Amino acid sequence: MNLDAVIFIISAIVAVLGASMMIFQRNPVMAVLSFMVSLLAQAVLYIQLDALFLGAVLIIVYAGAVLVLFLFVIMLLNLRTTKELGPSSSLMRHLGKYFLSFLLIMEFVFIIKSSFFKGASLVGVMNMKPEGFGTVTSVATLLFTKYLYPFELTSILILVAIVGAVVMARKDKNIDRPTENKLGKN
Amino acid sequence: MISISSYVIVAAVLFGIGTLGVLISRNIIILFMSLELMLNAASLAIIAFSRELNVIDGHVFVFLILAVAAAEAAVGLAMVITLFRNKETLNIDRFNLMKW
Amino acid sequence: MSEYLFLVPLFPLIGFLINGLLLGRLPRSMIAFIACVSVGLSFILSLFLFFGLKAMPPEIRIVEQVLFNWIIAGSFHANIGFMLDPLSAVMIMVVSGVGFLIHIYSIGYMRGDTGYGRYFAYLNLFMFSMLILVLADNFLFMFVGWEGVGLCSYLLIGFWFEKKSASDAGKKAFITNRVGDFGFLLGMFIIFWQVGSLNFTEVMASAPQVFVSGGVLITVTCLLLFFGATGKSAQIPLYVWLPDAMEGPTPVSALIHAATMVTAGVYMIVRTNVLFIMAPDALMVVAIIGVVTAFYAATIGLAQNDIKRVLAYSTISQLGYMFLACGVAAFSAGIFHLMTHAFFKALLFMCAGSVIHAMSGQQDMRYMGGLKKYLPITFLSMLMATFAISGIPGFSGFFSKDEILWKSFSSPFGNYILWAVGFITAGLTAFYMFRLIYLTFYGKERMDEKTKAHIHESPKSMTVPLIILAILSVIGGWVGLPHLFGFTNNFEHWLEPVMRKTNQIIAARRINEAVGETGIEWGLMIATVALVLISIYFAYLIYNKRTELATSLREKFSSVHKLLLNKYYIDEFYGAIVIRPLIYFSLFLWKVIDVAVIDGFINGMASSYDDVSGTLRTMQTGRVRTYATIFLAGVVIIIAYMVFY
Amino acid sequence: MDLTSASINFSIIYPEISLLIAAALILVSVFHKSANRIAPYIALIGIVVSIAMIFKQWGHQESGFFGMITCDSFGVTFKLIFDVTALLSLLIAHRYMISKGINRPEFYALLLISTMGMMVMANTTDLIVIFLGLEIMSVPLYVMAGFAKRSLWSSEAGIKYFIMGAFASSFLLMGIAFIYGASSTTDLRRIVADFHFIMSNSPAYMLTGMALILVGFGFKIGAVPFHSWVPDVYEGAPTPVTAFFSVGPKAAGIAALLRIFIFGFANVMMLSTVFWVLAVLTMSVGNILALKQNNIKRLLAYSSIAHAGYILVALTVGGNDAISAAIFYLVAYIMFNLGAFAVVTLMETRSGCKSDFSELVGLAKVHPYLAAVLTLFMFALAGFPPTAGFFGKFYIFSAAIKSGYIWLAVIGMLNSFLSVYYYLRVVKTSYFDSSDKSFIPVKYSLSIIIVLVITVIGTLGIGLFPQQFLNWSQSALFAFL
Repeated sequence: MNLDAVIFIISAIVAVLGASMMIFQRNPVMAVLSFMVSLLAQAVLYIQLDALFLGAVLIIVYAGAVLVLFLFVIMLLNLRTTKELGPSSSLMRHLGKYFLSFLLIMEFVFIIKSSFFKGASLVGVMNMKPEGFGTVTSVATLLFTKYLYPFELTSILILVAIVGAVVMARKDKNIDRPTENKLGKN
Repeated sequence: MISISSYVIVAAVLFGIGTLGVLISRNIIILFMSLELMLNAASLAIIAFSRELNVIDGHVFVFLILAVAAAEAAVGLAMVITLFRNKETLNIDRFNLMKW
Repeated sequence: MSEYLFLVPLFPLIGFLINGLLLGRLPRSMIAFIACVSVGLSFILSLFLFFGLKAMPPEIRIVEQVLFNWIIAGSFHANIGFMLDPLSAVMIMVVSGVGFLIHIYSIGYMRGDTGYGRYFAYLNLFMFSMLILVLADNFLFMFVGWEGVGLCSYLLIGFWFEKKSASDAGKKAFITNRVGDFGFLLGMFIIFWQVGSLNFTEVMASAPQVFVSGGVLITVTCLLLFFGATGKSAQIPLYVWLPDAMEGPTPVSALIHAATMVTAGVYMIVRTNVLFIMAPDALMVVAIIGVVTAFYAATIGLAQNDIKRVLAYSTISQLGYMFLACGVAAFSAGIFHLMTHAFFKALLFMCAGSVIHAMSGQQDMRYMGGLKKYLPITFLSMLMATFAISGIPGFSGFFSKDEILWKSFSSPFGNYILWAVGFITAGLTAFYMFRLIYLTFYGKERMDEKTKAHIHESPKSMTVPLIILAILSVIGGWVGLPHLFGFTNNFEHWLEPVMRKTNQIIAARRINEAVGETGIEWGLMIATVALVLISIYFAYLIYNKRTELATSLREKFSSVHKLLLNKYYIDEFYGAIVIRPLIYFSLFLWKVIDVAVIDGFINGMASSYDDVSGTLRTMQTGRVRTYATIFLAGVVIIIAYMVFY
Repeated sequence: MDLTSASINFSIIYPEISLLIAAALILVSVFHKSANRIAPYIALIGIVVSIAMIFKQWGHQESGFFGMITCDSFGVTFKLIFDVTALLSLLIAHRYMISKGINRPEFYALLLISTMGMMVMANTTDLIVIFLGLEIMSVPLYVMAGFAKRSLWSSEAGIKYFIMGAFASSFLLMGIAFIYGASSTTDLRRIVADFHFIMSNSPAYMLTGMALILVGFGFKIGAVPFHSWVPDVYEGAPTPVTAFFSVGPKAAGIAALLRIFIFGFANVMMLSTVFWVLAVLTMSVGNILALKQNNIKRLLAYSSIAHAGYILVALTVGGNDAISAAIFYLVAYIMFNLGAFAVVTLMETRSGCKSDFSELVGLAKVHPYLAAVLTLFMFALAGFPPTAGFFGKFYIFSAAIKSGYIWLAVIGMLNSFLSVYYYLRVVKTSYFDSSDKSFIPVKYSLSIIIVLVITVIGTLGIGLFPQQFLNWSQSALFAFL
């Protein structure tokens, strides 16, 4: 067993465990931290797959920005206690749901196992890893030539997300004439 | 050498855990993180396919998906703040005014 | 002349638009004037068109007028187009003629109603749709009219929507009709699929090449079309809406639920007679359903106390006769009866309306009686109509009904069982109609004093249409005097161009079978007349025996009277052995079969859908996690199917 | 024509750009104090300019931005559909937003950007761009659904839509990942060019990818079993937003489904079975659940599910007849559905109204014209001749029968007859019912009247001249795929 395999196995286990811990946590802060662990492990997997640049981006954007945003909201709403959620429901009640997700995973695994592709004969697919695969240069070159249009689209997406977030989170003062009552429909 | 398919399987498992998170978590914040996890899993699968095919386009996709995920998170969390202001709870089951 | 064909439906449309868009802001006299004139113009134009058509040689008596191409898709095209042939010429005359009289009648009947403008707008819209239905040159356009009349019927039944029963009845009519429409539409799709056209002329021309005569496909198609017809024409199993439809104003019952709309199914079958003649099995079903409905509804009619309900069941029964005619391939006899029925049944309803009007809204015959001296015109008109529907020789109904009965016996598609049931039904018809007459116009005055003080003959606008229709009820049948009396049957001859293919097929089948003999024909006719007279006599005995009889009637039936020897004995015997069981049977049919089983089935279907709806609703818990679970289940199943199947 | 044109040709995205500029202007104007009043006009101008640009593109077939954009008849037709939807929704929305005190300029910017997202979706053959378009469309929709922040109903609708929407997008993305894994590209044209090879090479991947993509778009059009969000979100969201929901994203989803599954992955046996089942389920569940509703918005939500089912029938059938029938139906549906929502919105601008059935009682007496218009829309929804609704169904079912899907057509027709029941209930309530509460009169506004006039003309016009519309929708059949 070589080092690659060891790293893969360890980070795969960490990624899956972190994710599992996230969904079973009752405390949101702990959940964010578990998710962060899972993300770090995923970044390792990225790097193993020669996606050096994206591995770095994953850590910076996700761990550094998105999850911090989550934490920030949790702090803002003071959600560290879990009282307001009430008692947790039993495992039995969710058995069907576990089963469904398990089925989905099994289906995927079966598909992947049964027909892992022979894609090498496809047009434009190389047998050898090209020079500079996964580096900033190679990604950036594509991003600003072939994928210019989608790249620009993401800017619109982020713009609209900002507008949406501002609209939603802002506390309105003058502009919002009071509706009939707080519970009134619409 | 670990075959690429193992990475895809890890991605599939993460995706499944993400779906399970959506199905069972009562806290909206954790539910959101499960959604993010599903996007992450898809990204991981794309990276793995990209490596297998030696076609770098997948990396660009993942880059774009990161932007999508960030945008969704921003809007979703802003909504959480509104919801919390209205109802003082983040238990997803309490939001069932409309049914049938 | 024929280039003005499109004006026939257009006039009522204009009337509708004026009255509908101004929503009764006009003065009442103006509303009535516009509505009546628009229909009157249609009627006059129909007459001109009829005579124009008559002037042409019989072979080319068909006029098609295409306003514009509605849909063209490859070889398929459907037009906004009209077709005038002997069949539709008869229909537009009947529809616009009877319609015109009923419009006039409505002026008086609806006087004082708040929804005057609305009423006439709907009535004009109905005329428009009905004329479209009969004039359309293709199935699709006909379907537009078909739906249009259904819509108007719905609106008019629910016209007095303050009554909950009225709006419920409207909804029931509409939904039952939609069930039938499903069959019609499906039949239409099959025709389109097989023939590639929906134009009547083209379909009829190419049907013999496309379909295998007697094959499964043509049989299914015809049965589907017939299913559509049972909905519109209130036949078993879809007749349930018609008795309830009596909640509408009486002129509406006269126009829509007696004279015109309900006959649309018969018209449709005659229009597609080429298809039906190629499907003998379907024809047999039509005949059986028709005759069973005729008998069944007549039986129920025996025990009804609401004057309009008696007439409603009578309408169903008479429609059954028309379908019987169609079923034995005597299409022209069916149309003939359709026409005479339009006259006398419209008249009956209008008389009933006049009676109800006089009785301050009372519809129960048990609280009437002795109205003869108060309402002489109404009484005489109603008597004429009753003679006609009962089939007293010389009156219109006699000729048309007799022809149907004879054809059901002699036609290659008919047999003696069909005849026998029709024969008995004729007796029942005479019985319940005269029961109605005796209960209403003779005997003790059973109404209360207050009502009695109000009894008065209806205004001129109501009685004049009655008189005209009464005359038509008497002479309307003379256009189709049978061969038996030494006349040529003009009516049948007139419709000959429409039935050419059918007649050839019937003639071909006749070769092998014995042609009905004149002697038998005379015999059957006399038997029928005798049965009718006996029935009338019994009605007289049972519903009028305690009061002094009008001498004229006594004389009329004196021969029968003597023939039956002992009045008292026969009365007892008849009462115990025949009438009592019959009445119980009638009540059974009505209470158990009609109300409980068939109504129950239709309501049950609705409520079972409601149950399913209720069950499915429980999945809609309002909880996102449940939704996500359903979603995921869908995903898992779809992947499983696509990949592993 | 160079299919992989590298040209950066802005002329093919002028309609999108006009919407974007208008949205940007609105966002800039937020800081001005009369922004509330001018924002709708800016949006209106933006849409009108965009429509003008679309007409300039009519008939051009171009590709640009390294093949990321394909501007073909199909896409341009859908661009027009989206713009018309946005225009009508805008007109419906204006008075309502003021009356509910939520008339904020951002709303119009979000509406415009969402429309732009739909255009992006319909005008590309690249799956990644479709995904991005979907997100650009959806993110504003999430916010719009929850736009009446202080209403519990609206914010609940927003969060439900957000969660389910993001859930569905994840599946869509996973599907795209599988397709990418099988074919090394996300460009449908390249996939289709090598389709047989790819299918024989890694069938499981392709099929999984297709299934997941189908799920993603099935969610957007509200196909059963991915429909559960529809009634809740429709009921809770502000009514004009619901109006927009009921046609805009649905049309976009159908555009994507058509592009991917009909022009792209045609002739996959399994797909047609899945479509068959989805169509039957969607029609039946939508109609059956609508029977018991007492809220008009919820009723229209279930009805919109049922209508998606009819369109799925056309997708099941495939072939030129069915696709043009689907587009025909979509346009017709936009007309009468938006019309119905315009009436409902108008009713809701009265204070204290929640779109319950009981609020319709007496409508015919107080507003006979409005009641007549509502009746027309209900009959169109139920599919009566000679309205647009009848011909939509007629074309779809006759295409189905012609291609031998007789049972599908029969089930569809049974469903449409079932649907009469609940549409008729609306008519019956507004005409024939009575209650002790008096009907509060509504106040018409110019914008709503314009919408009603347009939709009535559309509903009747398409019904009276269906041929012209069918020709028009057939012209949309030319696509790069």
